[in-house]
Amino acid sequence: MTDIATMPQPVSFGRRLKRFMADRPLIPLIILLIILVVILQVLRPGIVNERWLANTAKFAIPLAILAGCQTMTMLTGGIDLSVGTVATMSAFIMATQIVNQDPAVAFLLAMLPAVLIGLVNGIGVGVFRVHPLIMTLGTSLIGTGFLQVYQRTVIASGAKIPDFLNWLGTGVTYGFPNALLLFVPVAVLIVFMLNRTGFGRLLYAVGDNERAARLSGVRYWQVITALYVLSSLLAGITGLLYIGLIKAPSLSLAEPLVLPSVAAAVIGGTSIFGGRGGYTGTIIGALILTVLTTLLTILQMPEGGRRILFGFIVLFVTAAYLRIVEDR
Amino acid sequence: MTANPLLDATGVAKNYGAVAALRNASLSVLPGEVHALMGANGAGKSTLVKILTGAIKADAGRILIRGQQLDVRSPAAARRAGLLPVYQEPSLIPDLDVLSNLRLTGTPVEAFRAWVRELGIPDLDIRETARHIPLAILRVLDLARALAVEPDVLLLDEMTAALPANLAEKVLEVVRRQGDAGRSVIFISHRFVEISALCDRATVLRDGSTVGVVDIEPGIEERIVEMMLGARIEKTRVTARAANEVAIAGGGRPRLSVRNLQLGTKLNDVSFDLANGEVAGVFALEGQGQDELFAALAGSIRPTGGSIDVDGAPVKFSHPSDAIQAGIAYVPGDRTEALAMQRSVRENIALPFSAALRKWGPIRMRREQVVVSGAIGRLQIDTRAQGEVQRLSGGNQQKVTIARWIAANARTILCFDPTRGIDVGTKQEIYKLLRELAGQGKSVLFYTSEMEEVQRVCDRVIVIFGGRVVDTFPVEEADEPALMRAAYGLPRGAKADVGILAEVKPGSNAEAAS
Amino acid sequence: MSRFLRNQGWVAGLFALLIFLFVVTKLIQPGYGSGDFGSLARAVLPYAFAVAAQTVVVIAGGIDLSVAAMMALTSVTAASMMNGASEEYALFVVPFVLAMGLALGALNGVLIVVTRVPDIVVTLAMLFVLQGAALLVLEAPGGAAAEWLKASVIGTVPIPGLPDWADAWVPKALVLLFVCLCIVWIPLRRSRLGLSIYAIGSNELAAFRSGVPVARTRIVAYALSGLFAALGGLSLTISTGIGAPIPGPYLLASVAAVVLGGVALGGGKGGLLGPIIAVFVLRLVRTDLTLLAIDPNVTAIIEGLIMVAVVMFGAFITMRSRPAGATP
Amino acid sequence: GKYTIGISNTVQGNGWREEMICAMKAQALASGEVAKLNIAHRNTDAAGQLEDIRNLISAKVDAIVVNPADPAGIKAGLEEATKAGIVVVAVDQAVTEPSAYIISNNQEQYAYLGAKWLFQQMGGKGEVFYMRGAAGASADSDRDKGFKKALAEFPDVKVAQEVFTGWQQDQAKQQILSFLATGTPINGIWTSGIDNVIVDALVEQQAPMVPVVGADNAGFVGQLSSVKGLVGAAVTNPGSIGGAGVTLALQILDGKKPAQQTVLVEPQLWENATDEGKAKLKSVVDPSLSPEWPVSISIPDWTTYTKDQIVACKGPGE
Ligand SMILES: Nc1ncnc2c1ncn2[C@@H]1O[C@H](COP(=O)(O)OP(=O)(O)OP(=O)(O)O)[C@@H](O)[C@H]1O
Ligand SMILES: Nc1ncnc2c1ncn2[C@@H]1O[C@H](COP(=O)(O)OP(=O)(O)OP(=O)(O)O)[C@@H](O)[C@H]1O
Ligand SMILES: [Mg+2]
Ligand SMILES: [Mg+2]
Repeated sequence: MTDIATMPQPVSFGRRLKRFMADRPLIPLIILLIILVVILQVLRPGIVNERWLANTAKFAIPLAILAGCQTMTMLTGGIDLSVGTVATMSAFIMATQIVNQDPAVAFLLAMLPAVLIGLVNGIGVGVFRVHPLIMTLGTSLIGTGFLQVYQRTVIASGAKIPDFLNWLGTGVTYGFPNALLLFVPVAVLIVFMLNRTGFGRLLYAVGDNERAARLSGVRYWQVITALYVLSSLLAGITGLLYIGLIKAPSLSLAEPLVLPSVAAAVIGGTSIFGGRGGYTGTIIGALILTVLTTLLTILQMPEGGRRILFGFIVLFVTAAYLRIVEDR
Repeated sequence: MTANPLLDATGVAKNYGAVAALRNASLSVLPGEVHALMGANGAGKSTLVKILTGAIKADAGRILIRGQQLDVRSPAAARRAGLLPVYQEPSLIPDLDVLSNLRLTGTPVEAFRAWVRELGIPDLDIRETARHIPLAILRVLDLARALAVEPDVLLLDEMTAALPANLAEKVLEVVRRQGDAGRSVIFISHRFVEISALCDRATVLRDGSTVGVVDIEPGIEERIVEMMLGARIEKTRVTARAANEVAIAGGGRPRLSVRNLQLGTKLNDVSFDLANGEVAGVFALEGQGQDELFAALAGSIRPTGGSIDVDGAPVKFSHPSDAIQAGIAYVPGDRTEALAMQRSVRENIALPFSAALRKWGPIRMRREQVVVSGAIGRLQIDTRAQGEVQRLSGGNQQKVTIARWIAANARTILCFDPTRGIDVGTKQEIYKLLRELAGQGKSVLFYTSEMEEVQRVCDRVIVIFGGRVVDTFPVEEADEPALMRAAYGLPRGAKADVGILAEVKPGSNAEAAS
Repeated sequence: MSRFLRNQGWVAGLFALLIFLFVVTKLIQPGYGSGDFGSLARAVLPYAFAVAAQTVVVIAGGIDLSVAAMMALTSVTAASMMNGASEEYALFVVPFVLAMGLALGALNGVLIVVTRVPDIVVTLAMLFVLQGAALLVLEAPGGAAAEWLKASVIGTVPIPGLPDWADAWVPKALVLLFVCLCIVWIPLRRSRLGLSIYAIGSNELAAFRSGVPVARTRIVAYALSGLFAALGGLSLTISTGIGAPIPGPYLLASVAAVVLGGVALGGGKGGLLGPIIAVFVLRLVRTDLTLLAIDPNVTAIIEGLIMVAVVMFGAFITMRSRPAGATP
Repeated sequence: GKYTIGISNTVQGNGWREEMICAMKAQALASGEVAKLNIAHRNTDAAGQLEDIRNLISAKVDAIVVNPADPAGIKAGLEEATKAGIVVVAVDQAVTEPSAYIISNNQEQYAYLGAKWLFQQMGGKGEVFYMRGAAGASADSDRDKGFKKALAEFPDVKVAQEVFTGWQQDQAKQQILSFLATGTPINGIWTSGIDNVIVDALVEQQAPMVPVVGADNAGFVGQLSSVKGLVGAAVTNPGSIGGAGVTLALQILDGKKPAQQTVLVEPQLWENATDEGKAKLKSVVDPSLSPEWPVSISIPDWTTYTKDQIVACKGPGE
């Protein structure tokens, strides 16, 4: 009559595999990436060559850095929608100021709005507790407005892409894009920061349980302000890299990267609710998105169909990944 | 018994990961009966209520309602079956007003109003948003809402814990009448006074299993306590006092000196000292201001008056980090408040190391490893699942919250009910640890809702009632009747037994509703 | 009275701001009259429906990034169905398109409940899917709208017993807006279902324990959002007479107006009135900026500043009004 | 100045549109007849443009110059403007409202001209990479008509791949690079005005140069005269059409109505395959302009401002 409480049963292979994957969330992600590349190669035999790899890397890198901004902010339960505007601003300012200024001065001028916007975001979110979505959206609008006004004042001076950025953005050395020279240190730095520094720890802690962090002596506003400034700085640097890659300063240069950067972070396993995720996953997420874009470009189907496919693949990948990783 | 049980649950089990909340619980309630469900903290009472009312799913067990096996899968289904709970946490929707909350659950408004008046709240504004209503009133509203639909079985989980005496009195009256009117009530409380005044029978749970069902009659308390605590009592008394001998007498300046601390209406004129090498207990019934006292000492909220001195120097805390800077660490009772659940044991323990701005740089991993594993070893944390704290058992989670401050070498630890929902063995370890800390000259302020913990761990006990320090005992004098009396605000030395409802009349010292 | 101010204070303040703006408008342009008010009402229409769509899900504790794409899809569907069709056929088109919005919204909800992917990701993926579908329906802007539909937002509604000058201030578009919103919102607000939507946004656990079917309620909230978005799409087709497959600027505008309208992004709080007034405020600000002939590039700055400032002000007020002694 | 002119534009941050706005401002200033410009210039859709137009009507402007988000979508607003006694001039694209005057670049012809030249360069056969604008935009579908018309005249020319660049530089560049990586041989590239990044990509990848058709953007025009081995053509699509729109509006206000409602500015094609063409390109190349700006900063007979004026981008009263 009385049922007995469930006893631990021998763990099945499926569960063990799941556990294994759950402990190493990168593996299923890499598998998904490889599947996409294989599909691409099947659809267009020969496309996956050295040159394609270099190009994919070139485009994935700016996306991956911006997605790094999203990863860091999402770890704290936030989001940074101003990265597109910040990147565009620093790119545009760099390209216009370099004409008459010393490169170092131009660089500083280009990074100035990034710092300012980051600071305003950080104070708004960290001190006034404005929802990050609204805060960064607002500053992004304001930034765009200022950029338009600025553009008006410099239109006569013309624009120029500094050779160095050009080399960095598009150059390839021994088959490796030069952008890796920027990206590898940045990526290592972000990964190191998230895993091996006090600040990184705090990002996770604040996002996981703000009260717990507080009780441990963490001052929320300090962490958040530093975070959004850092995020903006990275976005600014991405802007410089991107202008070197695209070589056409425009007022909406990096805007198209914003939503994909959020998507890359989410696909890479970072939780939008904070406290969970990491940068290596995000990098793979950015690669997945870049390959997916190529795949959809190559597909001979109406644009509408491509977008539908894109949406469903993003949803499917995220759902599959959650299923695999989440141990419920 | 001749009548058929209205509700009959057998073999109920529920596991949360590694934690067995219920192992083999059974409960049988007769029509028209007020049935007490008793058990120590973490025995599984709330879990059983949640299972009976469909709020969570049992892993095993059989539940018969009026002799029929019903599948109560959701609170809505439980309502239809005539089972209405008042959970331990208020369950009114915070952003809706009372009226909308009634409509949400399909509760008749007039009946509700009548019950609210009956329960001693004559002037309730039914348009008030739940968020703005004080906790005590919310609990009563929860009850009135349940009563208004005239349930067959009413399940009250620590209904009176957060109530001031006058409201509690009304609630008890009403509950007693429910039984007379032929309705069954399952009544959970840690207060024997209420049980003996109210209940017909009691089911006792221990560590997730039903260990006995008894009729309530004079003198039954001892037996219930025995059943609740099992073999624990004898063992522990010995070890506790033995450990105590190591304590260093706190010479010189007190470590912490609190004077006339004031916090709104919650704390009045609280003054006491905490010496080096001392474990001072704080004992109080629920909601007497102990939460606020600890929060103020931890820098979580700012007191509205009074002073706090640390090592003789006055301090003002505006953030927990200030308190930590002064060497005061706070271990909250609710571990979900203290832990980053998705992070590892190591990160949780090392969290305070990174908090200050100047510690944001690279972490010296090897040094951290040594310190963290030292703390883990010291508390014997079972780290088989250390990747994420949420996979640890509750007791081990609790240990992590303490280990953090052991690792950080805090000089003063404020422990708020650290053994809440913790198993016997772990409790022992925590007692031992606290004594050891005192032995090293550290000081501990230790709130507990369990009387025997006071005797096992503390050198001295401070009793709080209605936001005031009503008494301070050396531990030798802190036997249960004395503590209980003080906790109810009765003067020391009063001869009458505690445990009779009549003692707790309003006008003794009980405060009116806030 | 004090409770009214506490609960409705934000909305009342917003309304005062709106009145103030009307006064300012009248000062800038003394000729501002009933006809201009009618224009305002028509401009408000699509935004109001978009913000209604967003409000429902935000109250339920979610967010819907697919609002604008849903509007585009329903708009092109309506426009292409009515293209070359008889006037009466529109009588079928309208309910069809509304049902389509309802179904697609419900699909959003089902995907969120079933996949357990965070709503922000699901609706982001659906944004692409719906956009793609819109492009499949109409590759370029086109289609048509029935004349009687177009007429339904032009002109004023004669109200018996009111003098003509007063009638002139009752534009059809405004009446249509309020009728559509009220038909759905008022019964909803008063029903168990409406309360359930607030409940799951306010405290999901408490809602569940109060017997609210959480998953079903979430799906219904998204379905309603879809319905409102479809109304928005229809209003686009009606006012322009065509359908355009590229989504307009309604997503960000809707999120901004929701927050401005006093609906907490966490869910459970606020109503529809606040966001609708916020839409009027935002549209009227745009009117004033045009009337003042302000440099168009500065207008972006002003709009961003207003958004950030109002939300910061709101956050500041909540911080101040937090009961003394409570843990922040 | 005696007139107030309202301007409505729905794409912001794009070089071509920015030049159009500057041309409007410069022309208003140069004409001396305009007291004030009321500019509604933001990213929005047809419904948003209706709102802007109605706001301009509320502002009681004398004329509205509009670059329509959609030819049919703003009909109601334009009709109301005319009824209010306001002169309406649409630039860049046609509108369906019969009372409006139109001065426009002929988008269908634009595509036809470039595509035809390209297919001739390809010897009437081979594969073309067709890089369109934004899916769902009306200018894009007009150009598609012109392209398809040319394609029909060259039955041996095949479209190897059709993509939408969204008129975005980064997207276009990624697409061309992806495509080049497939190794699919192509004989020509037609772009909807996102051109200089395409040439960049070919150079960067050291891919075989194929004929490229683009617009008269400063960057691309510069490339046509400087990039070695590049054969290509720039089809004019002057942003200065905005200035022409202002001129037309002023003429109408002054009572000089044009003979027809619609004035089409026919595109020209500047190529570098012939010496003649090269000379023409030499004369128009202008490295001082932002690469996104079309080099045809003025339209003879229609604009009277100087280069300095349009570059200064100042309207009356600024
Ligand atoms: N969601 C949960 N996850 C993990 N463990 C849980 C959860 N809920 C309860 N437990 C554990 O189950 C056990 C029984 O908890 P329960 O709340 O039923 O105790 P209780 O008898 O009501 O105690 P108290 O008197 O303190 O209210 C405790 O050890 C608790 O830690
Ligand atoms: N990053 C860390 N990793 C490992 N152990 C740490 C770390 N930081 C501090 N500790 C340990 O925590 C204890 C107390 O740390 P505390 O913050 O007082 O360090 P401190 O350098 O002395 O700082 P302060 O200068 O503020 O006193 C010491 O035992 C120390 O070894
Ligand atoms: Mg308890
Ligand atoms: Mg309990």
